[in-house]
Amino acid sequence: MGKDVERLPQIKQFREWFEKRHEYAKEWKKKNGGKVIGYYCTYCPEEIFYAAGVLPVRILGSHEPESITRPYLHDMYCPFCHDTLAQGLQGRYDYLDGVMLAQSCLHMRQAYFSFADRVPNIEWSYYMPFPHGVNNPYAVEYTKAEFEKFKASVEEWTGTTITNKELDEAIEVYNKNRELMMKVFELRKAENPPITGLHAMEMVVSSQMVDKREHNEVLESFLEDLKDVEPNRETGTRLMLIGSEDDDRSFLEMIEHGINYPATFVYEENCTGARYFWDLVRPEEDRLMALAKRYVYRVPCPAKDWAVGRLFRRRFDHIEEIIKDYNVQGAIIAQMKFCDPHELDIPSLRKLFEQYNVKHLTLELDITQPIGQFRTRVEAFLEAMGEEDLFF
Amino acid sequence: MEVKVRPLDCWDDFKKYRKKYYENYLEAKDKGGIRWAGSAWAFDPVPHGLGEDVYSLTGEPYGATCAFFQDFSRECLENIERQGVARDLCGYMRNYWGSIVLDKYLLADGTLVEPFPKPDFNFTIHICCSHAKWYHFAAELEGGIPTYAVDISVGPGYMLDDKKIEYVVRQLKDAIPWMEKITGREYNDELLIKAVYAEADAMSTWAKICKLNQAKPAPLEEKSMFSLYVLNLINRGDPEVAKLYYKLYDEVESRVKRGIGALTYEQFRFLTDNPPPWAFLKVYRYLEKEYAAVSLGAIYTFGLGGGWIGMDEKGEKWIWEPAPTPEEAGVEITNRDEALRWTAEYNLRYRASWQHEYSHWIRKQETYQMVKDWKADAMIMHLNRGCELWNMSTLEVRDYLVKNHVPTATYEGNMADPRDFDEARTFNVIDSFMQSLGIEKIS
Amino acid sequence: MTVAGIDVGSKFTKVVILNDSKEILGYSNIRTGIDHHKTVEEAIKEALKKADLTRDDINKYVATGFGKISVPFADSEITQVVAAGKGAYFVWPTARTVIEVGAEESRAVKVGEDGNIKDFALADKCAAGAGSFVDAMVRYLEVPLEEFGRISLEAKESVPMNAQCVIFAESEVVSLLHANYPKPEISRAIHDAIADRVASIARRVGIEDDVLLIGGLANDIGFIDSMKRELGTEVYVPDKIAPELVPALGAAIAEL
Amino acid sequence: MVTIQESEYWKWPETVWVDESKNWREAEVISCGIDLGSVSSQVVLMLDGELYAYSNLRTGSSSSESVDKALKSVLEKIGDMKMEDIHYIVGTGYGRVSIPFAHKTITEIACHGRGANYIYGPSVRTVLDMGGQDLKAIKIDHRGKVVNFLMNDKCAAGTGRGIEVVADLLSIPITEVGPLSLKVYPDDEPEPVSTTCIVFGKSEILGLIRKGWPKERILAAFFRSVATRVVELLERVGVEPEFAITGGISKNPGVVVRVQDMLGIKALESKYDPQLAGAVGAALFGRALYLKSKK
Repeated sequence: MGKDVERLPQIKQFREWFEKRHEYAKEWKKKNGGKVIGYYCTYCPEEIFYAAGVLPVRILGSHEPESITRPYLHDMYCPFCHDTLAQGLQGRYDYLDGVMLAQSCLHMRQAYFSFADRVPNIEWSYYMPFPHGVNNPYAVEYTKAEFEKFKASVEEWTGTTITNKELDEAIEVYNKNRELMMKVFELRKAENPPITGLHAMEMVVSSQMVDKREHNEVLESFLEDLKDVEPNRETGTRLMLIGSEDDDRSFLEMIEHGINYPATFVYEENCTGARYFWDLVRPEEDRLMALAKRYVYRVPCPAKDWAVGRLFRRRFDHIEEIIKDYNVQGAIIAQMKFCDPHELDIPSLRKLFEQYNVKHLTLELDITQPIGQFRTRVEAFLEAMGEEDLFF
Repeated sequence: MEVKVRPLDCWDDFKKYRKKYYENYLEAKDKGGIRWAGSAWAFDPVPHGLGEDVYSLTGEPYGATCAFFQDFSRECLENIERQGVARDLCGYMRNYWGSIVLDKYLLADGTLVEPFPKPDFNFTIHICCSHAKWYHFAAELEGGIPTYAVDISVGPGYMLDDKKIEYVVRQLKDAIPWMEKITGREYNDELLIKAVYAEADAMSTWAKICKLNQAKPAPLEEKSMFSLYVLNLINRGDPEVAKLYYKLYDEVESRVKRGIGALTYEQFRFLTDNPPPWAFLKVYRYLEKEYAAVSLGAIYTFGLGGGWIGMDEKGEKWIWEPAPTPEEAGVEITNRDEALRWTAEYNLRYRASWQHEYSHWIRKQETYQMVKDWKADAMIMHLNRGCELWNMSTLEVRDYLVKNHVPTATYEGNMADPRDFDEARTFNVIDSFMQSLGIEKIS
Repeated sequence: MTVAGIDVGSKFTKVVILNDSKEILGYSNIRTGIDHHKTVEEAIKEALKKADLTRDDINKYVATGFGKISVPFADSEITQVVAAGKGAYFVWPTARTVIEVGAEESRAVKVGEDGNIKDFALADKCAAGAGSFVDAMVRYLEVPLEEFGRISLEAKESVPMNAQCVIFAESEVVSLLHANYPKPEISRAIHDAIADRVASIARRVGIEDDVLLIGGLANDIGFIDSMKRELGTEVYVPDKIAPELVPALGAAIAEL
Repeated sequence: MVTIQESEYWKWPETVWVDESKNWREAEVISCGIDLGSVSSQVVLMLDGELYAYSNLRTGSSSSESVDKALKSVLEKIGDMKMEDIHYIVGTGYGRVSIPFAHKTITEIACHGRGANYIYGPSVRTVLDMGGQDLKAIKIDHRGKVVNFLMNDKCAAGTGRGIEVVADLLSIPITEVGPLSLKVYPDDEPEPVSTTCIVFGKSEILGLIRKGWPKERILAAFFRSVATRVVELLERVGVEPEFAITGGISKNPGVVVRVQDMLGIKALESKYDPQLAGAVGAALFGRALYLKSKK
């Protein structure tokens, strides 16, 4: 007798962590008495914090309209940086001891600086220069040098010294988390994937909110239980999500549950999905070098993905593989409003999809989503792929 | 007080140089020369090593020229948008791409030539979110032009260290054999060294000229400065440019001595911050004519073309003092390594416009110190939808200035997309600002 | 001396007539037609009638508003910002943050204790059209304007809506209507969205008590309610005079 | 307090029509398409895939009432037909979700594609539909099946509504704004107002009114910008003849003429009312779905 995925305790756990992220962090502090750091971009080498006994949590938005950031960030900057700063200004992150940004796009940069300056409980902040040119051969060494300074600064802040042993443990925990989530994603190649894109998002985002050790335990049993899950929904069109911070449940729910035609996300190429965890740290004697390589060689954010010498985009190569491996039929390009790095890739990305005969639809995300209009667009998009028998 | 005014003697020299610059790029091939395209922030001295017949087209000034000629600009923007390019991307970039797609090339005087002259290679830098991707996509539009972008996002000058400088220098070193391969030319280090010296001379001299504008009355107003500072953005590796700036320095210095000003009557001194809306420089004219208000300059006009000391080593205070040239620093440049190292460090450390994007604090200090040093009465900010980089921090800076009793006004626009500019609303802002400060119209 | 302040707005034209002792002798408020000069003449005539005065009794005319150039005979012109500031200071001396919401334009003015303007902010491109947005929505909801404000107070929940663009918000309202949301909820959502956008302008100059709301929308109790919630502070509306007349009043005061 | 809404220039005439020459009792399949839009609602009845009757009314604040009204008005005009006589009902348009008695809902994109194929014939490849809120450029095959489509981005939303707004602003009936704008076309055509945003465009128009521009010039500047926005969308999806315009906008020469000239293609004409395309498409799908269910 197959299980209903919705009933799995792990799914409930991920959802609870996703929804009660702040409560979790406060609880964690009470239990462990340690520091909690908020980080802004997935280029932050969390392992170093973890090794120092600090809990790194990702700063994300809440998708509620706000006006309190408008005196500090101009309207032309992305909804994500407004939304995240708003969380800080509203005191939702009042438990953070510090905030950190591994150099990222301009939007996040200024949101980070306003956050560090204006959120009262921030005692420590760190802006880590991180190469944009991850495709040039010298990026790794430069990154490693920055990681060294960063490690020293974390040690000074926490009054600890981070030993190789602690780094190894942290790397192990994080690699494990990555491996387990890759295994879960592996299952989505199936003709009827056991989980939806909404499940995947809650799994990945919750991993950014909690102690990875706990998350790993849940993931392990999750993989066990997924074995006898019987997909009880029609998979329909196999969709790939292209985007950045796509943690708006209403958006994913609308596409996977709110449309006349069945559709399921089989892969999320974004930083609340695969791009966050996809590549492993390959252990080597020089731990920081090993970390540097992982973060420089990972599937890049469009902000860092551009030509050096010959014309190529590393992210596109990855997308091509995924299209084949996951038998992707359609792509939803979830374009964060005003996100230049993504917009700069879209014309070429569309060409790539057409080359593989993957239908694509671009939707522009804001702080809140106009579900009404989106539904029409997505429904029409799926209609165009099917309903052949209505034409005779 | 009535002020003596007279036009700049070397005005025409600058105009001529700029005109010739765009023609040279167009005609480069007839003379068997080499064409390259890239950001105005690219390491301009480096391609100079390929020979004396190497001509560049820098993207931002070209985009600004397009924007200045509104009708062509609209054509460019509408055409590139039809290719599915987003409307909110960099204004210069969209004009540049549009010009490629239309296959029309614009000369300084507004003459249109077909086709758009393709470069032999793109050589640029990456510091904002667009630069490298700008030329990456341009290369695709042009059918695969070899493109090389140098990542310079290593943080502000006062936090530089050898590792960071090395990171940039090594990328520059690799660029040279890459250029040799593409052009089939042998690289000449002597030319590189010459260009590196020239760059520092030109940029530090421009900084000295800007400082002269602290005088009352101001010898220059920003609208004409736009035509002067630009040479540092198109060809600063050319010793001719440095010579022109020496000449300009002498003239402006003598203007100050003789009390010659930019305006007949200087009632109000203000600063700006962003690139202006190029199609609507009438904003400046309006402020001059109606309010006898002189724009002294901006962290844009000063910081982009000038070499400045910038943040002190503690990162507390901004110092508006010209950066040292090799001679002033007592440095002698004798080979490729030294040359690349110098140009990398000089730009990373002293190019003001590369400093303030690494924190609100730097931009706040940079702006506030400028208000003080140039004795400005107020700040008029352009909330520039055309440039994420230049518009970054603006509202935080506004907040900081107001809290520090510097009257500040903002108007929305776009440096290179006329469709984002609302004339009535802008003039309404200016009138409201002046009235609220009790500044009467002079007409 | 008797002064007439004329505020030619994009939707309505208002006139306020004051004497030296700053007593309001008469006022008018009529829809701005295509022919602004004609509108101005009518508005003045009506105000004079109320004041029981003739043209000759008026010593000075002061024009303000987006169409102030349509008052060729004005002795002086002042911007909406200054008009709002002066008017607000007169009707509500303790007002430090003055928020004006008109049909097309919204602005926030910081007024010092001395009545001088310390700072101001105008709506950015994407925050325009608040007032006329309400008109359009009233049309969709098919409720009288008075109703429209009142029913929003009956809303049980607030529906989050794109607050950055009126046109887009409008599309969302249409979706809500078709999804059969109750009108009070929709009305509340609309008022919250406008309040959100207007607040974003006001916050730029800083929210300092008292906050005074002027302009046409200050008549909308639903909007006042949303503003209070959005700003988390008391929001006042002029008691001596209709809120949309304050700028015209300010214009008149400028010459006294 | 002043009441703001006295002018009604934005309103357009409503219609109800029945083809008296047909007898619905002889039909094998009676299908109904309901296009519940943000501004207007159409109900179309088809007899074996042939247009029989329709109504075209304004959408009120309650979509369910609007639908009932639209449906009732057709049935009344026919006289002896009852709801139960209809075999299959397909809902489309903005409010398709709130048509309780619809057997199925299909998006207006698919329906306009299918409907254009019926109204203009199988040669149509590119369809432009402008509703109150959304702009749609639809590419279809010889069967009227959607091959590809594009809808306006955020900043070009409300283009259709914008026309109402401007009609109000200038106090000119909506049916007259288009023709009036052509008075200065093409020789005296002014620069377009902001081609990005209608809110922005509106503030420019107010500026022009203030400058004392004549109405026809203002309208020309406005429709020029609408046309520019439309053409941009069409070119992005790729215009392929034959080209057709559906929806209310097709009745506005101010837009149609300019778009045709900018594209250099003439839009097809039809004996049917192009505003019905969505409902017609829905009705045709209704017939197909009914026959499918019978198989």
